[in-house]
Amino acid sequence: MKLKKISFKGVTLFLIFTLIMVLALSGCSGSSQGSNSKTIKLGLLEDRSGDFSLVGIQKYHAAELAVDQINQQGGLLGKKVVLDAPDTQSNNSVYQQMAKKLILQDHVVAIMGAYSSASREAIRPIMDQNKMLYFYNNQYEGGVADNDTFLTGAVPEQQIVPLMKYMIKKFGPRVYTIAADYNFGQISAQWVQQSVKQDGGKLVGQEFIPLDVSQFSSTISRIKAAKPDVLVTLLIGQNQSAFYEQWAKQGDKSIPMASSVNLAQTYEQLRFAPPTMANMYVTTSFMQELDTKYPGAKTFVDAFYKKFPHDKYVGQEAEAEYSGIMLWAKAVQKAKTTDRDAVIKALESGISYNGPTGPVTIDPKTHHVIRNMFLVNTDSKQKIQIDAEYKAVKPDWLSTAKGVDLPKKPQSHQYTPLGN
Amino acid sequence: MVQGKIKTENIVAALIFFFLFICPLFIDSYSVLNISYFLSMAFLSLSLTLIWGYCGIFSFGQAVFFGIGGYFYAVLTLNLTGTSAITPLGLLLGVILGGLAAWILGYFMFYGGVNDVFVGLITLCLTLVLSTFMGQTAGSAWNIGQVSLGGFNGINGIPALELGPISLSGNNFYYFVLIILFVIYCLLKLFTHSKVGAAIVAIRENRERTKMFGYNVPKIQSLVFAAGGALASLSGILYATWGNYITPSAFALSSATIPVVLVAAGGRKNFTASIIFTVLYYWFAQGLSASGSQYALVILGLILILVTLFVPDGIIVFLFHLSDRLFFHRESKMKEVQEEHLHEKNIG
Amino acid sequence: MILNTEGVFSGYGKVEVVKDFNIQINEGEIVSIIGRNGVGKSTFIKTLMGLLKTNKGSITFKNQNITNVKAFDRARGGIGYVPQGHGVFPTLTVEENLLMGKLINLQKENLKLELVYNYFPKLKERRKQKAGTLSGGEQAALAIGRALVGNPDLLILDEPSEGIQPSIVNQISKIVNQINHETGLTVLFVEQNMALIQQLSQRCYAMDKGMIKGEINQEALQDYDVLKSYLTV
Amino acid sequence: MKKTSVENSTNKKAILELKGVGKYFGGLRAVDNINLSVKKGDLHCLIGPNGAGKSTIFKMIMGVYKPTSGSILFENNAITNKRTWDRVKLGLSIKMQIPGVYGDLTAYENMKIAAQNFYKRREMNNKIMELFDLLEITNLKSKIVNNLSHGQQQWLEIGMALACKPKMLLLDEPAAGLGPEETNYTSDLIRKLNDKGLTILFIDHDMDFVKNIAKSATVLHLGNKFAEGTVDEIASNQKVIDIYLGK
Amino acid sequence: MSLSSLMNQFINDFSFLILAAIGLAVIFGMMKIINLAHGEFIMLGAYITTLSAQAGVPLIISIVFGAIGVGIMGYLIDRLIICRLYGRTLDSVVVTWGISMVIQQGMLIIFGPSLQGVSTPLGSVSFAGSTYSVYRILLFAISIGALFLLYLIFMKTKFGLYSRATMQNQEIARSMGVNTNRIYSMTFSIGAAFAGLTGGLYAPTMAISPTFGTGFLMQSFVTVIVGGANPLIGTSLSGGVLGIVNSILDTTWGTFFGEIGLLICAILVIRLLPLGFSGVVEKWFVRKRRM
Repeated sequence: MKLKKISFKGVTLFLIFTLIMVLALSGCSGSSQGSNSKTIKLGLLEDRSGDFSLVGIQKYHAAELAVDQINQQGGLLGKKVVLDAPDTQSNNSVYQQMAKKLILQDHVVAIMGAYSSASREAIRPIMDQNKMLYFYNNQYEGGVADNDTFLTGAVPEQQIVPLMKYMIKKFGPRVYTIAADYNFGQISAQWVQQSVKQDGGKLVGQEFIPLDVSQFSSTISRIKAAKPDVLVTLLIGQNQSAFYEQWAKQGDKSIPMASSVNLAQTYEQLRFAPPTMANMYVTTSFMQELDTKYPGAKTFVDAFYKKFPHDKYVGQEAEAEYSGIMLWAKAVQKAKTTDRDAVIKALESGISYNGPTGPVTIDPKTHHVIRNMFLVNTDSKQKIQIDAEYKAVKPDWLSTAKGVDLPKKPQSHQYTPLGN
Repeated sequence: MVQGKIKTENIVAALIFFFLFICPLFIDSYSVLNISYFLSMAFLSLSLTLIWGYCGIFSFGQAVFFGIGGYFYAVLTLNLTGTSAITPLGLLLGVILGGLAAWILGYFMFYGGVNDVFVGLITLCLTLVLSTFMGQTAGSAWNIGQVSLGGFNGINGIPALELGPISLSGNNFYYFVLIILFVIYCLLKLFTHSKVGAAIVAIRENRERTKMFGYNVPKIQSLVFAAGGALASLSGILYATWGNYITPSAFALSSATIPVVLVAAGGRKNFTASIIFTVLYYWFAQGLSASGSQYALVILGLILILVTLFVPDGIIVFLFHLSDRLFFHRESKMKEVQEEHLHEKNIG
Repeated sequence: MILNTEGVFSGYGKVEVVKDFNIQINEGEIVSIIGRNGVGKSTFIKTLMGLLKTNKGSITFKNQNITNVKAFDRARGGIGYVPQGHGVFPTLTVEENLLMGKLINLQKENLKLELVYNYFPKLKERRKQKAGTLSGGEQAALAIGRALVGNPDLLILDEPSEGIQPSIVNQISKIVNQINHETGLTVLFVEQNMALIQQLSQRCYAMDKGMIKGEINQEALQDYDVLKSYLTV
Repeated sequence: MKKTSVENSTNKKAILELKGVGKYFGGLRAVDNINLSVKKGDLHCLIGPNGAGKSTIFKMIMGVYKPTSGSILFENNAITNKRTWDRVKLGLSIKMQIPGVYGDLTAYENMKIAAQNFYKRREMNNKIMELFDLLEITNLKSKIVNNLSHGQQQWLEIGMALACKPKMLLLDEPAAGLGPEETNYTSDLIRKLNDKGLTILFIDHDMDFVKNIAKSATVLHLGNKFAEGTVDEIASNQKVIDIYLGK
Repeated sequence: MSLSSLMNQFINDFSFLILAAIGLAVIFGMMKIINLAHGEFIMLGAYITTLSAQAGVPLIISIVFGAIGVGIMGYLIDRLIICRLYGRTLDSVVVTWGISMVIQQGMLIIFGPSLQGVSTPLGSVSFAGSTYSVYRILLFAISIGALFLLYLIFMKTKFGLYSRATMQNQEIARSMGVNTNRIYSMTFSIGAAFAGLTGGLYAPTMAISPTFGTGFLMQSFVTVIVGGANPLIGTSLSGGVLGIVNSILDTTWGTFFGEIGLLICAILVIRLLPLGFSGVVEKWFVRKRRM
């Protein structure tokens, strides 16, 4: 009887253990060969589970689409491009481990990806140490100047600066900012502050909210007491999204909201029932609603949904990921090699490609991109209206204000408007 | 004490350390780097094994000391870069600071009669306080010396350890971590056979009774908790130097829970088991993550559930006992324990 | 015969405390098991109640083998139990404690709340009070009342005299006797208090070291020295 | 309170004194205003039925509970506010009612836990072996304690209490659950220890056992001191017999 | 800051704390199981509510579905897994952690990273110069109603009586004829149902995603810790006190201090009153009755 019990347990354990072994081994061996003569291995780090999977999965799918299209057109240098894409699980520690793995074990030729600024900062030093070409394809708070890094998403001078100019001109000078209390929020708020000053407005309030706060009554009364003409919301994540519903009920919906992250990135206009997100103004490089007006956007969106019919949205970051890969591919073709130095040189030649919403061009000095920007707003039914279009907006703050010229002065640093 | 008699454990420990010492000869540099990461995390599990497994103090707060170590090392060494010998000093001071912080917290709790699950709850709250606090330090107001705490993005570019002229990266770092681990493992083994070692087991088994053998129980608990804090801090520093990076996610709820889960599932009263399980877990979790499979977390979760249900004393410890029985025909205590569990279940 | 145990062995883990226990109780009897502290009386009672596993042997109650029946089903089958130290639920009110007895003996018409209040008027006075605030004697009354509420076929008392004053012990023994007379309730109790043993039991098993050392009839029970020899070795 | 002959008959110094000690748990009065004095070298017993408050008094002496009122003196020093371990270091040692041994460890390891605080490493082993010999359980020293019999665990715990260099030993029901031979052995042991000059205060409710060994006794009933005197006086006190047997 | 905005914040905080904690409090208080999957139970409630509302079921019934659905699931989880862990508080931490991983990732696999939300019903009212969302006021009322429901379940029903008795002494309860294992399963299920209710109630106010529950976790644990073992007295008291602390700190110094204040409060309470508010109240109650 006793022996039976033990052996039953033994069998259970054996099964568990064999399971572990088999899975771990298959997990490891599946991706352990390096780039060989027939394929080019491209690393991709995106969050397909955890907090950031909402955007991470979009970006992962956009990358798959880009690689598919490149391979359909004969690949690069006569070779097929293969994505090597671990799941980073919205965990910065996993980002680091996987970045090292992609570089040291899988020998990828370049790495794309990362959503949050924290994830990017977790892996950027690893890229620098290992001289790995890295593309951060995401809208962000701006200021990164790094020889090995190319940033294809929109930056504050493309988003916040035109947005604030427009808002102050249209609605009035009094601006109130609420922002998530972490790097993206803090730095973006600095940009708002600076723009308000330049455009002759007045910052009547600024508040930073910890990421796990979801009750906003006191914030709302403070906003209402300050009587702003424009409310800038730079809120992030699950908990803070509760703000909009509370604002819609307790706040003053006649005050327009402005943001650089909502709508185009996390598609609140579809996820929230109207009129929660009504009367919001956003500057963006891309969103799927643009397909009604821009044929390039329509082609991209159609291709995306053809490949991933169950997906719910194609937003700004998916386009940035797609464009990042396309720009890299073009640079590889130009350099005729995947060698890092040659590809960087090709990229720094001011390489350009025709993206879903018009040309996307690398700015050699800053490694950011020159691209068309759009200012959109939501009506009471949360339908998107296009208010303004800005052609070929330059990401020139680093080069003009901070004197950054990466080909001439190599460095690796993140600048902030009020810091150094 | 009793654990010292398990033959399999000693043989396995010897084999594993032997293997770890020679493996850089035949595995690639990435794997070496990777294993050194796993080994760095093993200190965190050791710290919990010491305080929970041996002394019965259940803590959710080892991540706090992990983070304190990492942040302290980062701030100190980044402020004094270029100063020679600053990195080993930073390591040493960081470990001491972690121990001190734990001692203060321990003093606050144990002398006030806080015990058992309440220690877990206090340390859980502390973890949350620190992660909330560190998360909002992105502003330029939060500089210590020249180093910005950096909010959620954390601190980057933390210098690697340097021992005189030798920079500890790659294989050097690996051997450095391995040697420390080996030394600490041996010290812990010796410690559990020492006077204090006997006392902490006595405290775990029966706190009130142990007082009546003249032991100042809160004092011993505080000291053991401090030792656990120092170990966790060491783990944090090694982690920070491994990735040159530390963030508030080191304090997050998930980071706080992982050591508890690892130690419980591996065998909480056994240092060897917790090292082995920690390395296996990280290796396995990384493999799943690298495979990009969306079932990774589901599989991991199921394994934790199954292990806890079927082998409550920890899977590695169970395997030790099983093998002891098979190969050394040693009567195992395990059997009785398990039967008692069955017993309780059958009634009622 | 209402209760019959044949060669019952039980204990905690590996330690066997009760060894080869055979007792028979007829309907309407009041039987006691006496013995010093630590001879295994309570262990046996817990085994009877199903709170401990019977390692060997069988227990028959009302002609049904209940050896493997779970504790709560034994209670529902008609065994009322007064645990050692009375075991009232301290933060429940007196009335709530009494209501807890409702599940005992589901077959019979039950919830004799008024009856219990008649026997123990103090409980009625205090029925809204938390049981933890009662005195030891009141707690004992409550524990017995709780077992009686469900109208059990067999009442088992584990050291009812523990920690209460002699006057209350007397009162309890009177009431139990009275109920036995009025309703024919079968009672089994374990005890080391000589007064209660003498007042209450009609028959008695003496227990030592987990085994039955002898059976004492009602006349022999009145012999102080015989009893004493079993209680104070 | 009745003056007892014990207090008059000896002029030895009191080693332990309880002055007006009381303990309430919530509303429950466990011990009520007890005065108790134990002389050096005494072998004194606390008796009384279950629930009389004996164990509560022991726990207050050891510092597990803090008295609600009154003070406790050991060798004329107030120890009421001292922590348990400090009392042990002053020379108070206890064997608990439920054996407080460490079941997963061997008997020797158990003894080591108790002894190592009071003896240097080299002396310790000798002392432990000496105690094992004294208790006649040397053959059990490497057994896991959970596998020992109840009696063996009781003796081991007495040995552990002795390993704390006690000036005074408290024994909570040393003979509970023991067979006749084991009980005899235990009473011999207690007498032997007392003959060596150790002050012992113990709890039991087995009158014969008490008569067999104790020199004097205090009877507790429902938290109050009911009687005090030599064992013979107590044993012949009809009121004591009444409450004790529940009349 | 004006009194009315303080009031407004308090109403929100109180209902959020109570609703976040109530399910956890039932499971921890009655069963001594630390349920790390609590957030996922809330998330499941939100999913069930949202999906059925989208299928055309009226919101209020969808919320009830959420509660019932999660309650049933809680019962199954208890029967399959938790019932083997009664009395093993710390093992329950590991197991519920595993359960939370499985549920969260499972929902991501099945439903993807987001779900379209439903709109918040009802409008808003102005009172004393402040605008109140009617739904928020309703949440406040429901949180009090949930406490009252808890009171009814545990103080006025047979099940409640048996479960309180089981909590105090399961052995004696068993020997009184109570099927304690069943009581435990029911209790776990009720705790889960309350979590599901919370998820359903907050579903219209937040974005729906598999990490929906993580936002409730910290507040729920702090409330339960401060409250102590008695789910009813503890949760209502600590919800009140923490709500006041948080809303005052929040309106005077800002949200960050409100947040930190909660946690500091919890640490102090464990150190000074390890049994939480309910422990103190129960002691005081016993003493008062005695006098």
